[in-house]
Amino acid sequence: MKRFDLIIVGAGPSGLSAAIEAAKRGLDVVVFDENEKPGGQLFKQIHKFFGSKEHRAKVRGFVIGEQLLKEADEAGVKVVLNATVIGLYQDKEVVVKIGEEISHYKGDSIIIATGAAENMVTFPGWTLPGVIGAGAAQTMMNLHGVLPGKKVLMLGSGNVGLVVSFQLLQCGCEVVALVDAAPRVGGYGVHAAKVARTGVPFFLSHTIVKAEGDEAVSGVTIAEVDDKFQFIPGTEKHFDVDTICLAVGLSPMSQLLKMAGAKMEDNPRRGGQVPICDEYGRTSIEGVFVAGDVSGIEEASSAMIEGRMAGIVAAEYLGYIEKEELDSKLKELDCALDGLRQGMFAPSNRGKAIEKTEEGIDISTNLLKKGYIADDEIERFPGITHRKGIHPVIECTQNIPCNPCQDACPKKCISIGENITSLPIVLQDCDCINCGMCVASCSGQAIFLVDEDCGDGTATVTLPYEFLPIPAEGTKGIALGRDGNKVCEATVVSVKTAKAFDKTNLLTMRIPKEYAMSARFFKAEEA
Amino acid sequence: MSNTADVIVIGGGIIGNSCAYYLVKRGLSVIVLEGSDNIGNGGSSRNGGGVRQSGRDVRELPLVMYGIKNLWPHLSEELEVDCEYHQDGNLRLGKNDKHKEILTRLATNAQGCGLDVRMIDAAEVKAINPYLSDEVTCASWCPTDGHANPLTTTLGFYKTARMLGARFITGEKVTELRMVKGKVRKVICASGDVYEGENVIVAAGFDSRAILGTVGVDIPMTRSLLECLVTEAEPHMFDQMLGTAEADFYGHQTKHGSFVFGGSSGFEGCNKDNGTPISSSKTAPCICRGIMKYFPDLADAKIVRTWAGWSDKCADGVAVVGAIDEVPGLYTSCAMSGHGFGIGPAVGNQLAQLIATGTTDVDLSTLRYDRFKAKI
Amino acid sequence: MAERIVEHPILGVQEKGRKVSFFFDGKEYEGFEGEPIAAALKANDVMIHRYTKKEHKPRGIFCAIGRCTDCVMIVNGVPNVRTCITALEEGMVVKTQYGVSEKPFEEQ
Amino acid sequence: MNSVNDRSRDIGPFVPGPDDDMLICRCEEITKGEIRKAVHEGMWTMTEIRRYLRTGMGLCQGQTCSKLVKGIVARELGISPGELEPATSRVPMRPIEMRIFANEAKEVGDHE
Repeated sequence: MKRFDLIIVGAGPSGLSAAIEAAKRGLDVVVFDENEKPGGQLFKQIHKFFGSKEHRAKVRGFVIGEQLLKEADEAGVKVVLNATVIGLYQDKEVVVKIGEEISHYKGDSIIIATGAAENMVTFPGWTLPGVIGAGAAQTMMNLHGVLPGKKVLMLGSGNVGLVVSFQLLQCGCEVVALVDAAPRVGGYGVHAAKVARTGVPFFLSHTIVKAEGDEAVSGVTIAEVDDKFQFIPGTEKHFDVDTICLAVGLSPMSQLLKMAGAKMEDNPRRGGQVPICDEYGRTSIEGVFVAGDVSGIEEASSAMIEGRMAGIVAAEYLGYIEKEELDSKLKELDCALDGLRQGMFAPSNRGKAIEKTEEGIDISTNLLKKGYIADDEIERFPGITHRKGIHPVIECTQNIPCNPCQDACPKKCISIGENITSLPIVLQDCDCINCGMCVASCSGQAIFLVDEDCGDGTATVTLPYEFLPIPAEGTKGIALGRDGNKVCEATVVSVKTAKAFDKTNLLTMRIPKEYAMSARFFKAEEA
Repeated sequence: MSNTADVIVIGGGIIGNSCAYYLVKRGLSVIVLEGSDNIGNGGSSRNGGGVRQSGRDVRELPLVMYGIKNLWPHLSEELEVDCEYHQDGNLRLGKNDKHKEILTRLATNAQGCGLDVRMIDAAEVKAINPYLSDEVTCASWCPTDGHANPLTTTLGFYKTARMLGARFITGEKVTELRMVKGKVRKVICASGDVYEGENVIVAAGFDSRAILGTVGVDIPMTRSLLECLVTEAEPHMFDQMLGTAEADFYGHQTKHGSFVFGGSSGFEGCNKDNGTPISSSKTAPCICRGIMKYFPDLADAKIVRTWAGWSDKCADGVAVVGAIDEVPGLYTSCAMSGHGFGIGPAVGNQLAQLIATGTTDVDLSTLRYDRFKAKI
Repeated sequence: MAERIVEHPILGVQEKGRKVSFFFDGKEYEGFEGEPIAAALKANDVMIHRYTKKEHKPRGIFCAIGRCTDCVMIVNGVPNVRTCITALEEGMVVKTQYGVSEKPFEEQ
Repeated sequence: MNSVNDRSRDIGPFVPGPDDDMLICRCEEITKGEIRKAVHEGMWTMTEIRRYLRTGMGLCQGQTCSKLVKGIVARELGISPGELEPATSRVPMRPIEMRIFANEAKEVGDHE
């Protein structure tokens, strides 16, 4: 039977990262993935990642996927696609369906990196065609180039629901509402804000009463729920939609491990049924490791670090490296992982209602309840400054581990400081040259360049714009506030694109100066 | 709640559950102790679902015939669970002269017991089941055989017995029997719990050997890990139960539409598991190849699940059922040798009758525990 | 009419395979070779892939990655084909699945 | 897990609920009411529910509904879902045609 030093199941962010680290240390590594394309969910993730440089921050998910594949290839990793692992048998035997046959392989070590599957919720009509998982929407639009629907209601305000809503908007779909039974937005405020300012209404403490339609979805009714998640009569709201998207969390896809006899536990903090393992992915079966979402739901950024850890642990297990190298490398990766696991959304804060930022500032309640920061809340955050001339306005109001803005400014106007989760501030002696790098590099699309008073009664606001068509200079339209409502008329001054912006166009609009601190989005039609 | 009952049943499989059901129906109090977390966790949920008489050893034939005549036909109604019992015959298939010889011998023996079973040729096989390949040259045909759903049947006995007052405790692994004043009395568990009964039935599959050993009774048996696979639901094709002369392939199409097939890779006796019965990497492909030889049309059918289950095999291939004379109050039904499901209801029914009345409708003497004699 | 995304603000113009024709319930449609059958159907506004066995209810795409098996159809005569992960080929014959059959329930 | 579980413990009577007709297992079309009722008929483990009702035994093998079923069973038993052992995972992880499962690669090795 063909033997490999390391067999990895799943060519997503963690699997590929593990493969790279192991292969670099001399292991003969094969990665099996059931999909036609490698990269797992990375290729559906078209937004820029958060974090710092070592986490590949401000790089778009699919680009990270391409980078990982290239690195894997250079390291000599075999990635076998359309290869469905149908079973993990005793004695570390993997049976794989490849094409029209099955093959048996032995792994001296095995890393399971199968990721996660979407959770589902039930409501009358949830089986109708047109009710789809958020992952399905992503797959259809970002991999297959087909619109999942025209008018979509999104259920779920976690990062998946927010990110996919934005992706739907980018494809030209109408998102009629973003709904969540929880009383607070679950995902990053910046993700919510960029959806809300396009005009998508958020309905927190609401859920779906029923999907309507005979043969396919034609509408949906939602209603408010009380603190016991019971519907409050009389609060029903109806929307005509053709698609209902469900983004209600993920569960680890750990069946292969259970099959193999690994000790499992049901751990709600990790998202469900997971193998019992140590912090580096060692399971109860000698030589079988796990990495990524299969051992606990987190972000792709942490999955990549977990993957690297597992790859190195496997290398040491098989004697390719010494214990000293293992320990020093793991120490380094521990730091990187700790960096990601801080801030308001850290795994340790899951389920806690954080009211204040680390700086002691009250968190915007509107952001949590409606998806946007109210005009009377914005001024208290340190990224908001007023001065003469063009300057950055940073609407980053929650502590998340992310710092590309700090490095983006060639004039060093922006500072985050020691702690990566601190809210960015604009330094007092800022000498902004209007280059726009901060706007383009903010993964949360939360930085604006504002000239509050151009001297002629107008102001200009430069905002990140990732939509098509790109409006021409002089296009008249309306400026929307953070809440997505019209605040005033606006004219496009310019739309800058540059390779360094990586597809985040910088749209500058001219507006009456009294709206300089409230206008945050431009809409061409309905002028 | 009291840990004492008229009868303590050890083992929550088809045998234990049917014993419990027929015992409570007769008004006896029953406690069933199941070592695993699930009712019906052993061979009861891991078999091909055959309810057949043909191909059986003549020693167990009367008991299974009794069940098929008196119990199976109205079991679904009685248990208020769809046991999916089909009595559409059993084809035991042969491909060569050797097979024909085996089948003919089995058929002749069974005819001696009054069973309607006969040898048929390839043409008649095809007439009964047109999907079979030309490799099949002969078969034995028993029209009163059939198949049922082992899962719902086992759980149906459990459900109804429980409803009638039988007490079931899962996760209660029995380690020892103890005699009190010359009779079996105490049942001691790994948890430390102790149960007491006037009578004890040991129906715990292979584990029965160790349990019976604690009162000095030994049943010569081994165990082997048998494997099955299930397809996706397919359009309806046929209703017969199928087997082969060498017993290396068996199965049927279920009411749901899926096919359940079991088969042999030749390694059953030495397969190992990892704590739960787990299929080996060799067997399913082998079963698939076997099936396609018999049913070329099923090549595109998709396998959705495979499973494995331990089977307790008696040294002489026939179950041990009945009272153990040296240990008053002790009864067993074990070493079922892969035949436990179809015969299960009859075993429960007759053991209940034996305990309640001291008599049985079927003579169980051929299945006695003390029948084993050395070769020479 | 569901649309194909011609140009995406981030992904640009996505490359597609060769245009091929296929049959859905007897009618000829166009799609791109190699894309999932489900994507081609969706682009042609087909929402219903099958009707369930017990309740005869319509089902369509749900997970789009081959797990949920809701999108199965009869493809080239084979039932239960997961159309979201099966590549479209020239001339493919795709049919609505009723239970596990291509025959509508009233004909079964 | 193998913890002693007395199946005669009183879990209260079966009370019909307004959403009992909600479909839970999409493949086998099993409703919430059927699952709840089965619990009251003694099916207290995920494995027993599965064997009794066929939830999670369809084409997707429980990938969609198992978490939902678990929640319903736990609630009915008055325990936390974490206390319920999921049903065993079995080969194959995805449906596989018999002719392919039967076709073991002769030359086991590279697939480049």
